[in-house]
Amino acid sequence: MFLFDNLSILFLFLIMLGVVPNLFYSFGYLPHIRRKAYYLLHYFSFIGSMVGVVVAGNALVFLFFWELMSLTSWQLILTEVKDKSTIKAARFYFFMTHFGFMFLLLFFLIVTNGNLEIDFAMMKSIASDFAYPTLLFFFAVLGLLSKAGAVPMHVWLPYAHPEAPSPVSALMSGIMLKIAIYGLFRFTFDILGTWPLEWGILILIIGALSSLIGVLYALSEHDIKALLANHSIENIGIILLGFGMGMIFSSLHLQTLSAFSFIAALFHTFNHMSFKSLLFMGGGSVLHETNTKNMEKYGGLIKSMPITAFTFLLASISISALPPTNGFLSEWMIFQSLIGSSSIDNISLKLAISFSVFALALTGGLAIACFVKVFGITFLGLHRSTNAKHAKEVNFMMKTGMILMSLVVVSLMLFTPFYMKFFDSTLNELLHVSIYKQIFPNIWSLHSVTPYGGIVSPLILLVGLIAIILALYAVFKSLNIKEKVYHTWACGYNTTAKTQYSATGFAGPIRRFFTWLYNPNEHFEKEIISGHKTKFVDASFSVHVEPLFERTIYKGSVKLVNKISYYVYRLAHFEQSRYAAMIFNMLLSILFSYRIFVHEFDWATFLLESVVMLISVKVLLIGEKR
Amino acid sequence: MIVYGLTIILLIFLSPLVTSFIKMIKMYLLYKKPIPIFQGYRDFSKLLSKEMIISKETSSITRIAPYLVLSPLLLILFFLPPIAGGEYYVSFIDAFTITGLISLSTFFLMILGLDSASSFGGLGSSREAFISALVEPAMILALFSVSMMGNNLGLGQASVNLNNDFPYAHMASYLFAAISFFILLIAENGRIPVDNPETHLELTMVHEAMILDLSGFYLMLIESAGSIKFMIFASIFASLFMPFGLHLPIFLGIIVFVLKIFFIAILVSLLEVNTAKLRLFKVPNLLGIAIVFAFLSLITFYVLGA
Amino acid sequence: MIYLLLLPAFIMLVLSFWNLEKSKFVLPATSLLILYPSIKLFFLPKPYKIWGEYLVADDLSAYIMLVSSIVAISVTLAVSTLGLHVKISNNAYVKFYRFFALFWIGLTLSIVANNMGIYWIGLETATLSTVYMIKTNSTVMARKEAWNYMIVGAIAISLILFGIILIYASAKPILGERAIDFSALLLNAKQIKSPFLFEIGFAITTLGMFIKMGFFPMNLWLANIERASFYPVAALFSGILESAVMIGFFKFSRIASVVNSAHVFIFVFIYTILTIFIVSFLIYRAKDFMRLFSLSGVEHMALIALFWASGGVFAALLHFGAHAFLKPALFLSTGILESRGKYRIAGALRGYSGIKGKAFYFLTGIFLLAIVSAPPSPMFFSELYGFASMVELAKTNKHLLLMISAIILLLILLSIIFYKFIEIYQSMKYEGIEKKKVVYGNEVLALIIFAVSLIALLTPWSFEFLRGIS
Amino acid sequence: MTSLLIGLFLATLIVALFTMRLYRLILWYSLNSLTLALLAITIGINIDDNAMIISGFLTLVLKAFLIPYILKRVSIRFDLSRQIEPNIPVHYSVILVPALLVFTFYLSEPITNMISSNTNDVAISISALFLSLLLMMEHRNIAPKIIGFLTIENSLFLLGTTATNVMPMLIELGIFFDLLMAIVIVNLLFGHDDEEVAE
Repeated sequence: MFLFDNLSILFLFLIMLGVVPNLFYSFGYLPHIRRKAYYLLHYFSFIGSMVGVVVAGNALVFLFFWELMSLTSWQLILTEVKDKSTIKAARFYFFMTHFGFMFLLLFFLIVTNGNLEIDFAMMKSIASDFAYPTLLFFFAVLGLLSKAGAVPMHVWLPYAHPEAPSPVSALMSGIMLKIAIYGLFRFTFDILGTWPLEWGILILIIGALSSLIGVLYALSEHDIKALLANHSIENIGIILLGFGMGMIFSSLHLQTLSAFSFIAALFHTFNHMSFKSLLFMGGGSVLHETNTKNMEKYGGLIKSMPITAFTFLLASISISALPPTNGFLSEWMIFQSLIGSSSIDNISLKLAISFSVFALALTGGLAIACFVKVFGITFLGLHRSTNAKHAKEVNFMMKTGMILMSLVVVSLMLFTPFYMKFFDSTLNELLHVSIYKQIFPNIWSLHSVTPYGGIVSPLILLVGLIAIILALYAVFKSLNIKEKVYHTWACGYNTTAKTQYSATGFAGPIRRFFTWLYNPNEHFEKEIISGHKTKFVDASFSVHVEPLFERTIYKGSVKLVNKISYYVYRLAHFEQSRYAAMIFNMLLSILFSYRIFVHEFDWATFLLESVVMLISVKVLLIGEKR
Repeated sequence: MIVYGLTIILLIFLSPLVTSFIKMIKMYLLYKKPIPIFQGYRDFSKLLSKEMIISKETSSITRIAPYLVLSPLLLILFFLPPIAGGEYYVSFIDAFTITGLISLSTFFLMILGLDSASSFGGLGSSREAFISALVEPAMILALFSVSMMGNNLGLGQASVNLNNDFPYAHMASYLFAAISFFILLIAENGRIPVDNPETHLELTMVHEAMILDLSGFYLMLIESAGSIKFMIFASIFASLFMPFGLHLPIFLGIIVFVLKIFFIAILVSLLEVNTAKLRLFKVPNLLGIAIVFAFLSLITFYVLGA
Repeated sequence: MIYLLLLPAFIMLVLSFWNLEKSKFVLPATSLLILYPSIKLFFLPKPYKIWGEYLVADDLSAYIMLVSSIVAISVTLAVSTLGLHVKISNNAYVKFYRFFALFWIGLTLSIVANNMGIYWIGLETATLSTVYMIKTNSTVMARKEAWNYMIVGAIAISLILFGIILIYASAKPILGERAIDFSALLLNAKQIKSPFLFEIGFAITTLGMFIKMGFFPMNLWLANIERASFYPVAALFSGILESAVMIGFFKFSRIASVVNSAHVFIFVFIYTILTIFIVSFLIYRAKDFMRLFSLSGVEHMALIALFWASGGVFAALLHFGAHAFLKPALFLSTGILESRGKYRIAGALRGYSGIKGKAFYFLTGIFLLAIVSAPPSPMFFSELYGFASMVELAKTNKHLLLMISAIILLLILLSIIFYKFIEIYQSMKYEGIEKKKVVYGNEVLALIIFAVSLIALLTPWSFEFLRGIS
Repeated sequence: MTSLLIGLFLATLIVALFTMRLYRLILWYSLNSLTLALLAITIGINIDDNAMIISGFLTLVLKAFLIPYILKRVSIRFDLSRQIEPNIPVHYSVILVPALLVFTFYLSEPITNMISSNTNDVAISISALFLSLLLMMEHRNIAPKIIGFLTIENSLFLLGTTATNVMPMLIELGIFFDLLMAIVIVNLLFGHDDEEVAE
């Protein structure tokens, strides 16, 4: 019924880390929610269902809690319905998650022989003698990754997460996506067991694509929560990179390397949970103080809400993988595992890996740009709107939530060895190989297990940085320099909110560089002073980017359904008052087909009779054109 | 160990000298009256003694960021490949860490630009974000491929290995890496053709625009950060792409190293004199070349093994 | 026992000929008596001979009997305030009950029948009586649809008879007169001399039944009828009449799969896939509640047939029970929502206040979610197990990938329906404007009865019971 | 004798397909039932089966006289339109009916092979079923549709008698009962409106 092995406990721990600060935050947020009982009910059952999925010991329980998780999160998105967009987003989300559920269902039905109460070990034996294991794998991937939000099933994230109340979006992005990762671990190891090389490559490619696509669309966003949601896609991609490498290595029987990569994936899972929750909380507090999600309306908030600002800064540094933060460490590990594959000789694999190295590197650069944009535009400079002007620091509980979560981030940075031990024990259970001794000979430095691998020592880096800063500061103090405070120099004009850069402007160069991907539709109108081309009193410029996949896959399928349904509808209405004729033909065709397929079959009679059938349909059913 | 400390101090003190040396050569080539080579030290001392004007619009970031711009770079100095043979050096720090530290300082520089609500700051950091977003992957790829040629992901160890047995087998990818890294050296340190450190014209400014509102001590921090950054790139280039001279006795080795640095400086200044500043949206072409070469070198080494 | 079963109906029949004022309250009261015999029957040892070889109750029929009677009483409960929602004459009331009694007699006969002929007779009686129940709503549309129902129902019924005759003919050489008993046939199905004749007979019977349940090609037929008639009648349709047809299908297919299970499966599989294909896209386009629900009723019927044919007896029965409770509940609540025909989907559920209103709001929402098999609705489990049995079948036969892809197609179609229902649910709850609406106690009570019985369906005990039937 | 009667049965049915007037149609129906009744009685006498004979007489009374009479009453009372235009034009149905006969014979051939006794009769009764379906669908008005339904019943009865030498007595009675009920319902369906007016 229920299962408490290391993997489950690990993810329970993850949920715990994520939920405890979120509780504080959520209770701070509560006064602004109208349907409190509704909210709390669904909030807690959401958490409960996530726990349930993680500890589920058989298919029935797993599927039940999985669907419950979707249900409650969907209801939570609908907590505060402000406008149509919320409803649309919720619907879309629920449809997508149901779509994924469908494939999970198929997966389980195949591996359980229809008896849904059997445990994973027995499933493994059934799965191993199933004829098409790759089919199983595809079902699992489709089912889980549509929840995890990996390309191409990622489209719902930027809609669903922004519409949910902020604590919930923190939970969804921070933890729910990781539940899918848990599923990936559970299915690959406990049910599928062994896998060919290609599966790993598939996961690797999906990861690389997701990371790139996620960060690119994040850059083009102005809605702060949608931007963060896009970053979740990116980070899921990074996790999948690690996971894919792990699968590849283990299918090549390089156990230590594969364990290293899996540990990297787990570590990044934890890191992403921590800083993405923190970011969503920060974004939520900002949104909650300014009542707008549009970044162009923010600015200068660091003065009015310092705590939010600095926790947000910490999270942004961590998510942009800058040393010595935890985000940096996990990405470092993933890089090491990618580079460490130099001993392999398989050309497709090599190409895939070098592509993902490139993707990961590019992702890092773009992520930095993106978070400079978010932090700078949101918190620095002058406020760009009255909403931002009247913003205050959020209440105590929310502050506590954010601080606790930032403590989690810091702990992941400082107590890496401890976490590593945990991951290692989990991997030891799954892969039967323990590499803790190799990666942490001493608690100071983190060694890569790749041949001639590098070493990084977060603590030394941190200590060094702090020491140097202190030294410099001491110099500064010792010089006791006079200070004068005056306006920023703006070439003689006076500095106003209007003179600052906007988020759109900031992303401008990059958007222009990737315009082949975005093909953005730009709106630019200005009131020119009569005659002049260049002189104008007022101008406004706005850019909207519609993601590629949405344009192609999703809109396309909707069109298709509409078309089919239109024809079916016509057919159905055509039937009016022709019932007798229809039944008549039905009867004929049944007699006919039984005679043909059951009694005796030869092509000549078949053709002849089908012609007769068609005639009868024409004459009796369709009749003459009027 | 002592020599290790000394080399770091040497690098720190050398860095202003090199920057002003470049400037000097440029002015000489442009038939101007060259500045004295110690101009850099003078500027710093002047800035130290000056009073600071803090902008009203800025926040506490302005007081924090300058330190965080400088300190990662100072930290990198400790991890650089050895200057001369037979002494202590940090062998294990790899390309990703170093790039990360550089990005850390860039991150805070960009934030600093956005902090003072001036349009220049935003402009500068936007452009910087654009450039560094393209620079970082190229740098990671190039350094990784070189360090893999050196049979060790730790840069220091890799440079030593390169010294001991030069990878003639992988000459092609080595060359690609060298080219791309040199382009990065120019781009990241805001030299012509990517950026023009002299002018303060908003068409050309990238680096200068971000620090327009700083003065005194903070400005000094940023400026020194700039010169130290150049130093870092130069020395990495020197020890990875000119891998010789570690077998010489220490002091000779150090002299050779310094000569390498100055040689790179001369190269840069010649390039600066002979090219014009690129338009911002032409910059990607240059960086694109860098990325392509870095990627090529990785592929050629990694897939083809050439 | 047989008298006990039919007594309440006869009482109603007799009472309904005195058109007295009280009848409005007496009739529902008498209709409540229905429940007692079916409970009694449910707990009697099985198989229980009610009337010689003609009427024999086994677990299956007892289960369906119980379900139907629960549905019946809660519908009649709701009917007593029908007049407050729609315009209906007292006379029509009485007539309604008169024909309801007839309907019930026919239904009981057909459910507990062990004799194909009696089954048919009961079915026809029920059908004809419902024809008139449609007519109680005195609108032009209802008139037209009543005629439609008369015609199509008659054809369908006669097809069933046709099939029965063929089956009888095929089995008569070996069984003689007893060839008409289900049980006897089931025992001796293997010996049938001419299986082809039997299969044709089965196919035609099934065709008749499917037509009666509104499968392809009768796509909008049932929907229009239920649209036209009063909502309790629609509830009776989807809740009980179809179940009477369904049990026939169960019994016949049980025999047929002894003769040749592969053919039965293929036939049902193609037919239901076709139906669900059409229906899902119709649902995607549907714009009013009644049509929506009756279409989804058709879909569920198809699913039940499919599950049954693919060997998932438990799943089919669970789904059957869930459907039999959910659909009438939804029809009732829909009727209440669109009281006096003024309704639009957007914001339909808004504006209910007070205990009763809140309860109604809550229950309807739950039912809507339950119908798209969101856990913990019984539908969730039934679909789970049903698809499990289908996959099982797929694994055993040689066209595995074909079957799997068919199942995927099915799932995609279902998820289209799911999408539509979610849209409806959300727009009912969150869109539109808030208007004061009213709901009466007995209606809420009826809904509560449905909810309770749904929960009862989920208990391990009932799971055990359903697993016991096979 | 039986084959003659069956021929008559089919003939009356086919003629009914081409009639344009309501009363004529009713007449043909009653004749059709009459032949059916005679057929049942004769077969009953041949294989001296009382059940068969009884049901034959019932048919005679009910279908040949009572029901047509009621139908005529109804049609007069609610003055149904006596002009019934088949919406399948005659020049079609002239081709259609024989084609249909042949095709149904052909289709039901394996079925009839499997029934020991009087095979052609079975084939004919199956095709009669189809023909009466045709009768139902070629008319748009209600009255012919009802008659079509009744003829279906007839042909089913025929099938029952020929294929299985009559269903069990109980079943036959039940079928008759349902038929009566159907007629009552039809009557009510027509006659609902004036009650509404009365209230």
